[in-house]
Amino acid sequence: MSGPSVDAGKLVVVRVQHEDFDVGAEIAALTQGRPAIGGVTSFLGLVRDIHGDARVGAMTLEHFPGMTERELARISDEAHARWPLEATLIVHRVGRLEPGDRIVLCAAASAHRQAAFDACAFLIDFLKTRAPFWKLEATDGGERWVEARASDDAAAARWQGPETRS
Amino acid sequence: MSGPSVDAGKLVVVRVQHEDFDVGAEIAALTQGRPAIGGVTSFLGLVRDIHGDARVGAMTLEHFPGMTERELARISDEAHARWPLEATLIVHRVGRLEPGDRIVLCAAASAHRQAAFDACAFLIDFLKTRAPFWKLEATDGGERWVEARASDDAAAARWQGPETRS
Amino acid sequence: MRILWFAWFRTRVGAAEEAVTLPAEIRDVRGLVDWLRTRSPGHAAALADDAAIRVAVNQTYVKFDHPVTDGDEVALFPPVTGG
Amino acid sequence: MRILWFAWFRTRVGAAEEAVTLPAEIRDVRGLVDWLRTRSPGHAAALADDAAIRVAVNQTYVKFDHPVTDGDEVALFPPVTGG
Repeated sequence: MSGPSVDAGKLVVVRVQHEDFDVGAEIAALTQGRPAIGGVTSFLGLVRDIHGDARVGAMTLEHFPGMTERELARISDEAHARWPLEATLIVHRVGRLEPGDRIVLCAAASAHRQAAFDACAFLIDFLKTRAPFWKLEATDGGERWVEARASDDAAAARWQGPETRS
Repeated sequence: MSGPSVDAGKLVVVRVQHEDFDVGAEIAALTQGRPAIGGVTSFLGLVRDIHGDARVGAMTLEHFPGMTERELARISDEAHARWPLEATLIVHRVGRLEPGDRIVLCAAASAHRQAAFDACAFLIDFLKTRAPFWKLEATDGGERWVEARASDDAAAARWQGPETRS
Repeated sequence: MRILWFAWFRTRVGAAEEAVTLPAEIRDVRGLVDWLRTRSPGHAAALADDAAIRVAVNQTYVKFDHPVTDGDEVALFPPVTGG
Repeated sequence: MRILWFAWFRTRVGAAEEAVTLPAEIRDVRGLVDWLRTRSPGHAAALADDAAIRVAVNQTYVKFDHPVTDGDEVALFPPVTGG
């Protein structure tokens, strides 16, 4: 109950991996040793069994190794620049995934609830429009590349300032 | 890859407990058997070591057994009425907690990312202004009851419609 | 009538719960709060500021114009601070 | 110059990677895209719609007016769909 707070520094975690991840362990690692954190907002993306009007049996996630990690780090750094965050996390899987499988986890930890919510939404919105991942779906009608959605562009545009325009 | 989606029904989880919880296990239980879920937004609240200008050694959370669960269920039901959700979760701890300890987990699962984000923010905003919990903090200067914050009222007011005014 | 006190209302009143016999002329929460203030200095201190009083009748939030009867369970507490 | 293709650009072109010698008159991404379209019907199909083309030079997003030189690594791909 005395002495100064230990400042563990800002934490930025970015990973691209084939393996599944443990949501609880990822969030615990983010908050460990950072007692200034009051809240963590996270978004977990899962493979759905329906896309549009087609049933999805499985999907394969392709990415651009090297650039993906750079873009995810860039998005994370911008979140830290915009909000008072203690830690952020982006973990994204690649390879073959089935309905119900975890795809992505984004998390933002802050002393302040609203900053955590806004930053987490920012991370997933920008990941969806800027990080070089592509989904190939296996449906009843065969394989098809998922098309980008205008609603994702609109979601990212909410946050758009001069520094994020490409 | 064929046959209709199994509709597991809407899931509403509300719990008040002394014990800690496992964030990953809670979210996995929420999504299990619900392949229409595309995303889960969650908020994890933690005990901070600083409140205002005082160091917090520990806190004790008191509540109104019975009414607490009713209010949490009411808030959850209203989230389901407002957004297309597959599942919601509120787990809140009571009793003695220390800095870094988990206090509360809110989660909303939906086919749609924006609904999950909005509903999760709604759950925590309303929990903070309506669920009968009170925090007694032990600080360097002794014990003190935490005061309600105008910013929490303002956050809840964002969602205010006729049906949520008390 | 059963009265429940929580948080610092409880510590000022000095009890978590009281059984009271409601005077016949008290018909609503407004009247109940005014009457409870007269029971002790602790009650008066807990209920000093109308704006800081939350009331639940039978575990449901109500306003000051809500009717009360002797069979009700009435909980009085300050603004909540969970989450 | 090293050209990388991803997603359905890769399947239409029929290769994940190509090594090309950049004609001296090509100075920017705009010129490169127009020239790549002439290499095969698959290339033309992949690059049919300017609005659907994303370009990264040395792993950084660029616009069509960005300069290119023979030493660059240029990646061409459709709008991303991760998350």
